[in-house]
Amino acid sequence: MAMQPISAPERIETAPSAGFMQRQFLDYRVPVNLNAFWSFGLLVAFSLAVLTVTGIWLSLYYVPGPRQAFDSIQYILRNVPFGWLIRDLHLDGTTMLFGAVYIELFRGIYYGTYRNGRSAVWLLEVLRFFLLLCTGFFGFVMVFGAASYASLMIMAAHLGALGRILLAGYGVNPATMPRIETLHLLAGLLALGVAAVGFAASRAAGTANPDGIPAVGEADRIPLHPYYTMRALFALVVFMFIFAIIFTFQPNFAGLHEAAPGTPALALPIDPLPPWYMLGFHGLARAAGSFGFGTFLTILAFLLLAALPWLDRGTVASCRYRPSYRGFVWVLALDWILLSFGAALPPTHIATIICEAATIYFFLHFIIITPLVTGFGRTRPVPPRPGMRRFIRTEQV
Amino acid sequence: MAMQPISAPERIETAPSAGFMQRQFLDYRVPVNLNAFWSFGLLVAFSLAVLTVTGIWLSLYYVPGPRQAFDSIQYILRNVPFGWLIRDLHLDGTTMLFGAVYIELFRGIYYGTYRNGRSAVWLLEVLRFFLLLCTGFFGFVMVFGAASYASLMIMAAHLGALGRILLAGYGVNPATMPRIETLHLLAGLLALGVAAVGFAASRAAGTANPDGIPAVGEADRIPLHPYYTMRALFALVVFMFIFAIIFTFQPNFAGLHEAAPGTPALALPIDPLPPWYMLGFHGLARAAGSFGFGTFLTILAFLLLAALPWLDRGTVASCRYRPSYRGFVWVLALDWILLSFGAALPPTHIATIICEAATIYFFLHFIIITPLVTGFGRTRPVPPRPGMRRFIRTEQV
Amino acid sequence: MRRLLVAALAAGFAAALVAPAHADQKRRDPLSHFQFQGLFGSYDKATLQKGFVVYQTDCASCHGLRLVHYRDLRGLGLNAQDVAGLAAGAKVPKAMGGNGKPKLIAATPDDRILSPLTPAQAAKRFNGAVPRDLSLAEAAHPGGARYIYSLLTGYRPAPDNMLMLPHHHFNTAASGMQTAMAPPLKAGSVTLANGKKLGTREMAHDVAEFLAWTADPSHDNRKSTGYGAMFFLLFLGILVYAARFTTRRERP
Amino acid sequence: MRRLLVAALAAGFAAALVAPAHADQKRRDPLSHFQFQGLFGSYDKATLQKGFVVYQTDCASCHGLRLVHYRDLRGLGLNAQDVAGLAAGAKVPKAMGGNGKPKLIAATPDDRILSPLTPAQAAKRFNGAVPRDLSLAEAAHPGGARYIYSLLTGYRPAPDNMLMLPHHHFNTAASGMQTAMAPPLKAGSVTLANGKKLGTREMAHDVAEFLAWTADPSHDNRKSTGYGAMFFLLFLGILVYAARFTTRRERP
Amino acid sequence: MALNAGIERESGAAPEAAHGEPRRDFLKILIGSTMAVGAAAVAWPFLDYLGSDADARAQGVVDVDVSPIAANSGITVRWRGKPVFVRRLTPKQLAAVQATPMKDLIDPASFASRVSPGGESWVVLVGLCPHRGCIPLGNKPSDPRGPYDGWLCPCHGAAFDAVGRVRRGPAERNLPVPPYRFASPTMIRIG
Amino acid sequence: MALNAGIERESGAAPEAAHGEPRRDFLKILIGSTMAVGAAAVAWPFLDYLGSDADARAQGVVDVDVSPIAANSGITVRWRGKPVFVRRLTPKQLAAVQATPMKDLIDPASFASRVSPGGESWVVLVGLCPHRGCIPLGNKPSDPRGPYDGWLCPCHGAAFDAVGRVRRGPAERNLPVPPYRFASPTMIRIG
Ligand code: HEC
Ligand code: HEC
Ligand code: HEM
Ligand code: HEM
Ligand code: HEM
Ligand code: HEM
Ligand code: FES
Ligand code: FES
Repeated sequence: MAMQPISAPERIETAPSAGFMQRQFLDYRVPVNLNAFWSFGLLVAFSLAVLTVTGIWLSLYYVPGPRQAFDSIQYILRNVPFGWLIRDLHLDGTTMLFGAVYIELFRGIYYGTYRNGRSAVWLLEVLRFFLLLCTGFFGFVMVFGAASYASLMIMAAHLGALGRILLAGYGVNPATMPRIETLHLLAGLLALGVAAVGFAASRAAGTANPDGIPAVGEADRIPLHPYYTMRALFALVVFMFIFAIIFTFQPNFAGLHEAAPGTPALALPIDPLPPWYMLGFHGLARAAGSFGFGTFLTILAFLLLAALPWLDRGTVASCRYRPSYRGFVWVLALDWILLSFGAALPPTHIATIICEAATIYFFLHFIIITPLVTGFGRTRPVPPRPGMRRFIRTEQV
Repeated sequence: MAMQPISAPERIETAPSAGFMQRQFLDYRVPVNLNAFWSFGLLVAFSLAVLTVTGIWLSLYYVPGPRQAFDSIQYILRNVPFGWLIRDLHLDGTTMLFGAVYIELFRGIYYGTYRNGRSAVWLLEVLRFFLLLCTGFFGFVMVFGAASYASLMIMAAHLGALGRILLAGYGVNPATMPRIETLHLLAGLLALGVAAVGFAASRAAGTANPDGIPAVGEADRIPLHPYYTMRALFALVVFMFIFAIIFTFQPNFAGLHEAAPGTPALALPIDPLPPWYMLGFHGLARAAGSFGFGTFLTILAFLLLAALPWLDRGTVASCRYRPSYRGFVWVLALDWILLSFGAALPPTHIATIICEAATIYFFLHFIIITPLVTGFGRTRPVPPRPGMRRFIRTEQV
Repeated sequence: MRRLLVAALAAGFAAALVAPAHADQKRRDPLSHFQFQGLFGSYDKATLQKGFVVYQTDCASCHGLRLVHYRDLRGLGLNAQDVAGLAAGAKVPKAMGGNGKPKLIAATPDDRILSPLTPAQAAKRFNGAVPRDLSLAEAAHPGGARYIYSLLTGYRPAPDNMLMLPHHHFNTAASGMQTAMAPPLKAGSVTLANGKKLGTREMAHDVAEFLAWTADPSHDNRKSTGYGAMFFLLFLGILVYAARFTTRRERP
Repeated sequence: MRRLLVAALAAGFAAALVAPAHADQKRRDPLSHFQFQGLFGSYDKATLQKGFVVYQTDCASCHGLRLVHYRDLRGLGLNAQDVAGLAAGAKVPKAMGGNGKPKLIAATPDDRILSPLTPAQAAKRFNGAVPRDLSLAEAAHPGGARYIYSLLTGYRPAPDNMLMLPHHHFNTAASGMQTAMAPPLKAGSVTLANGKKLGTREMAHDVAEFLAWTADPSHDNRKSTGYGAMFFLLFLGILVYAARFTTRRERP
Repeated sequence: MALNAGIERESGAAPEAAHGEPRRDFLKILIGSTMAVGAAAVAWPFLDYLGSDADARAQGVVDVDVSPIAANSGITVRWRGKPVFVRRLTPKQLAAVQATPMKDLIDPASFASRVSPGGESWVVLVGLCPHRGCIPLGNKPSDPRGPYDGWLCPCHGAAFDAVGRVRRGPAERNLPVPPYRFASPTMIRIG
Repeated sequence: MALNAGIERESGAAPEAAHGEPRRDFLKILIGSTMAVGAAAVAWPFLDYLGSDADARAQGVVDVDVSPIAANSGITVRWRGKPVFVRRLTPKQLAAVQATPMKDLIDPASFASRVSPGGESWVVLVGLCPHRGCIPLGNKPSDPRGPYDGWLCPCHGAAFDAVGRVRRGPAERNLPVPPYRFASPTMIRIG
């Protein structure tokens, strides 16, 4: 049997081709009833892309040394064409990223997107959140000003014996910064990887929707393009606008206020204010009162968040149809803000009390409130199919 | 409509699960007639894994400075526990990787694996090869001894105006090494990415086989495990054995012989010998005689290699069944070795002539010989189905 | 859920607006107010130039600006010749020739503005205190430019009950109310082109703005880039909103 | 196609075997032969220790070993006390206290073995030539340890027709047949514990092996690890081959 | 081991499967355990690498021979990049710091918490002012020691007593005491 | 634009598609071009960033005022990290190097190839010996210049003539001439 030569276009077909992209992104069908919360996936992806590109650009000039780190960033800001722009985009990009990530987590809790066979997606989302926090921590240590130095030493103290591996020794030494840079990059890339796997897993399990029920029927779903692409584009423009505002007026919003290189010849403790997106966890630690217990509470918080699909004992997924749980979800969000606020205060007695109260409520929510209220709380009738709320009642949620 | 709570195992299912891995790796069915050449995919993957892990480990101590680079590698070798081991594994891992990559490319040319709708796979394979060469180049510049320094300056000269971007200036300056490190990492990760996409594309197009015909029927394929896993494991052990030999006796086989840090206060030209896997390309450049033309020939070589699916005009894919082309493929391999040999000689007249002759033949092979011989050369009957050679004749190929 | 977005937007704006407003409490002393900190404010080139002269005359003998090169002074509106002249006036240690030791030679525009004192010299001269590098001094203190202004204008006779360190000076703005730095500004030490001599408060104001520039030289660029981006996005946003509207109308 | 694999294997072995054999041409001078370069060769601890004493006695006054710390000498078989003693005998500049200048104080085992001369001092003393650091000297020359041996034993009276540089010495192994280094080895300068004094050729051999160690201190570890890995893989390979064989028999 | 599952599943389909079983089972276990040993041998260097390198280990612990230090004088050593003061107190100084009432202290700390039991006449302190990090004066004979016969910060005038407790601002915390112990009566091991 | 294709394809299915078309087409073009402008505006800084930074630019080109250099003397400047020799030759020296027969040279190079047209009395050389990189002597008045009245390498004795051509080994190549030109009769621009 002899073969016929094959024409070129057919041979190319197997590549991740234009057709593949079209099927995955333009023709992909999503539930009819998605709301603005479902734009945040794109916004997270956009922020990650900005951070990755600007991060690579920064690393072209970044030198990981105990003194060189700080100086090389100053060099970028002052001597590299548009260095200030790239650096500020990277820094402010973290605010945008974590803004989107926090809202996406809230969406998950509110609409129960971890239900309907999507628990693996939720686990990946929590893992991504954790990896991004690690990336952020290593990132701001990379600046290696006085506050970064203090944060690093505090983190090393939290980690106990592992801290010595983090520092590559007993204190900052020439091997510390290369290690931090590697970890920043590794955690960032792992987060990107987990985000990609999460995206695929979400597609495989079927995109969630605000009604919290599966969207399986043909009529329950519409093509992504143009119905959601235009909306997503609009959300992106609004997001970029907020980005521009922060960039213009508060470029250092998520930064430690660094004005001198970090050095062991610094009298600790100095009290660095962690970036806003870490304050909540720092509040847990402040409530804990000791390094070891603080680390334990932080880990516990992540585990409980990850366990949500199993803690939720309800028959209904979306808070649209479980009014009693809905209130508690909002209180949880406020509790987290309070916790962050308490951690941002100077270390006074009041601040500790705020943190303690908020911490206790936080754990209460997951351990007691969630199983009880989802299991026994009031629910409302769920629409027969996604987007058919009008068939039940007209009130907006 | 209310939902039932879902039991845990079902919820997990969507993750890249054990079941998924089983389907993709153990139960996946491959053609019955694969030979030892088909172990090289695994060997490439193994080498890449070794390089990635050891590379990450090295970067924990590597400092990208014009002086610090060399010193930090010496520090790893002398002061970090098992640093010498990790570093030598990374260095010797490149020899293993390129050994496997060259053999895989040879397999492709010999058995025509770029046929049967697999041209995209081939393009990815050539791209991966290119990216790996870039990674290797940036990697040995990272050592930044005198020979690395000279190689970098030579490469910058090859690239003309782009060379200034490579160096971040007119010569080596504090921004050069961070850039090289970033490029090493980026090229390495891109190569990993391309390798992964290539793997998926190859699976999608159907694994090739030495008979060069599609293996589509149920009986044409057998499960990967245990029939090929054991064979692959054996190949891996042999591969690792060769690795151990090089590691023990020739740890610097793929290294530039560096004994002093690179510095602009060096009288160029010094003549560094590039690592063996780059010699062929350096031979092309030596034959070209000028930087610009050398760059052109190198690019041309890659383009021709990539164009093989279109240069091949034959009706038969595998050299098993095209005896006249088979000889030329072997001559091409010998030609490449000759070219490498010519480039390794000191820059004498003889060396230039060897390189010139080998270069001319190299391009002749792709531009003239391949279209002619595949189009008009003698062929033998192809078996009706993969592995059915015995139904044609008994002679071994 | 659109309300949420709007709320976020509003919060962002509010945050942006509050910060500068904050810096403006107490306007009793107009020189303690810095125009560039306003929402649309930018550095005043004339002020920066005067500020640099003050730095050179009264600060440079102790403090360096190690993150600033002479060439960067072109950002103040100076021309290449002025900058070359300024650089040539300073001496910096450089290693030349074979393996020789560094010699003090005239700086070029590409040299950094370094302190003339080594840390050891400074510690000796000021009994252990070291005049810090001023490149980021404005960013180092929460008060920013206003703090520098207050420090430079805060010298007073020490109250009788104050325990003064040897060679220290009472200063209302200094941490611990005393500082090893003698009052640096000498009224009249800087004369403008028009013959006018600057008073110490004006000098303090100008050098404070100059140090704000050294700490954040891209401030003006950032604001103009940011405003440009906002206008662009506003325009694009309106277009996309319109397009989205027409798309929605057709939804099956 | 299995033949190909076997061929590769054979080629690898051949390459490994050829290299050391190469280094062994001309065995006329037994001291120019280095045991550790053999296939199973490892450094001789006694030789290394003698080599270090030669280094200290005759080389350390000009050349440093900046990549070697005193603590690393424990790799020669010295104990912690010996090493501490050796370190204490050397003076290194260290910055202590506040902002003080570096002072020369006794080294600790964690200090590097530095040259006592600064490059500037050396250039002055040797009219421009600088004694290089010897940490990697053995790796810097294609001949390796043998080159060092030849250099140290290569001093001869200069032939009459040779144009000698001022203060240079004729040496058959030196590049350009002359070197700024005066013959460093003084016969009898090193006395062993048993009272025996080393001759210059023995000294040259020992210090050359010592410098091979400074250039590649992990040589012995690498060989033992490598052999271990090979034995392990041989064992595993036999097992897997057997398993593969049984699997193949069942193939459908 | 995953290999196991695959072979079991497939063996049903293979004609000669039952025949080779016992020998193969033994082989599989042997291969599996050999590979496990190999993996562990490879993992060990990778983990050990992550610990501290030789310089870091050297930096972590500093031994100070205190025998040459006379009463009422001190030395400065460097430990993990920081200056550390070691001073020997006179009985008069000891009495003075022990007599200080707690309520006079800005950052109250007992005498016992500032010294090592059995070595009460030695004070060991990290010599960085908790205010902004200057190195306080008082460790050299020529240095001023401030009004409390301890250390005086040259930057903004913080004053410390003879066991390093802050007695006058702007600093608000005492000089930190590093972890240390007496390795022998004349040897302090810091770290 | 890919957006385009999607809308076209789907519009058949949507009931009111035909109605909104013209306005939407215009909008789409406007949006597309606005986004293209935006993308270009964002790309520019990222590309500009990759070029040389301020220090690199400063390092690249060095201007040397040669007016203070007397005949038969020279100076050393630093350019891209390398020492560069600038020497002014006397007519006698010029005559000597021009008279040297090519066959006497180890690395033959004409006089004209070693100097800049119009500035023949100036030699500009990278001051690194091509043998192993030592800095040859001869640029300071007190230095020996070797037998060829040029430079003498202190390391292994390579000797160079007054235009930097190697006349005695072990070096095998001439001292390199950096790229330079006369920016004015008294100003050489190297780089
Ligand atoms: C006579 C030398 C001298 C001169 C001239 C001088 N300073 Fe200082 N400066 C010092 C010293 C010493 C300190 C450290 C004081 C301390 O830590 O208490 C200091 C500290 C400072 C500080 C930091 C204060 C803090 O809170 O950390 C600022 C800001 C400052 N100087 C600004 C200036 C400016 C602006 C000028 C010129 C107008 C100037 N100095 C001129 C010696 C000088
Ligand atoms: C009096 C000072 C002095 C002493 C002692 C000394 N050397 Fe040197 N050494 C030099 C100088 C100067 C050079 C540079 C010579 C040159 O470049 O020609 C040198 C060069 C060398 C080189 C490099 C030669 C080359 O080809 O690059 C080696 C190897 C060397 N010495 C080994 C040793 C050893 C081993 C000892 C001790 C046995 C030693 N030296 C003792 C001054 C000294
Ligand atoms: C994967 C690609 C990334 C690379 C190559 C990268 C690289 C860098 C570099 C070189 C710096 C130091 C320069 C500077 O501070 O301005 C840095 C800082 C930082 N990075 Fe990244 N980064 C990446 C992704 C991320 C991500 C995903 C995050 C978010 C979690 C992040 C958060 C940070 C933070 C918070 C800083 C400190 C910013 C500052 O204060 O200036 N990075 N990054
Ligand atoms: C990431 C940036 C962080 C910074 C900059 C930071 C900073 C600080 C500072 C300044 C203190 C001492 C002052 C105070 O009590 O407020 C502190 C204490 C503490 N931190 Fe953090 N921290 C960070 C992250 C964390 C995290 C992630 C944890 C949890 C693992 C944590 C747990 C703690 C604990 C337990 C204490 C002791 C609480 C106390 O004494 O009040 N911190 N941290
Ligand atoms: C993607 C993960 C990788 C990382 C993080 C990494 C990291 C590093 C580091 C830090 C060095 C400098 C230390 C040294 O030379 O010993 C290095 C050197 C090197 N790398 Fe990689 N590498 C990676 C992958 C690769 C790959 C895939 C290749 C093969 C193309 C490669 C080839 C080299 C080479 C040739 C050197 C110079 C080795 C020497 O002469 O010592 N690397 N790499
Ligand atoms: C990557 C490691 C490389 C090294 C270490 C290297 C080294 C050298 C050296 C030492 C020379 C001058 C001596 C001679 O002619 O042999 C040279 C010349 C040259 N190289 Fe390379 N090269 C490398 C890669 C390349 C590549 C990838 C190209 C093609 C783009 C190339 C093109 C050339 C050309 C055109 C010349 C001038 C040929 C001549 O004058 O004979 N080289 N290279
Ligand atoms: S730093 Fe010591 S009092 Fe301010
Ligand atoms: S380096 Fe100049 S002659 Fe050897």
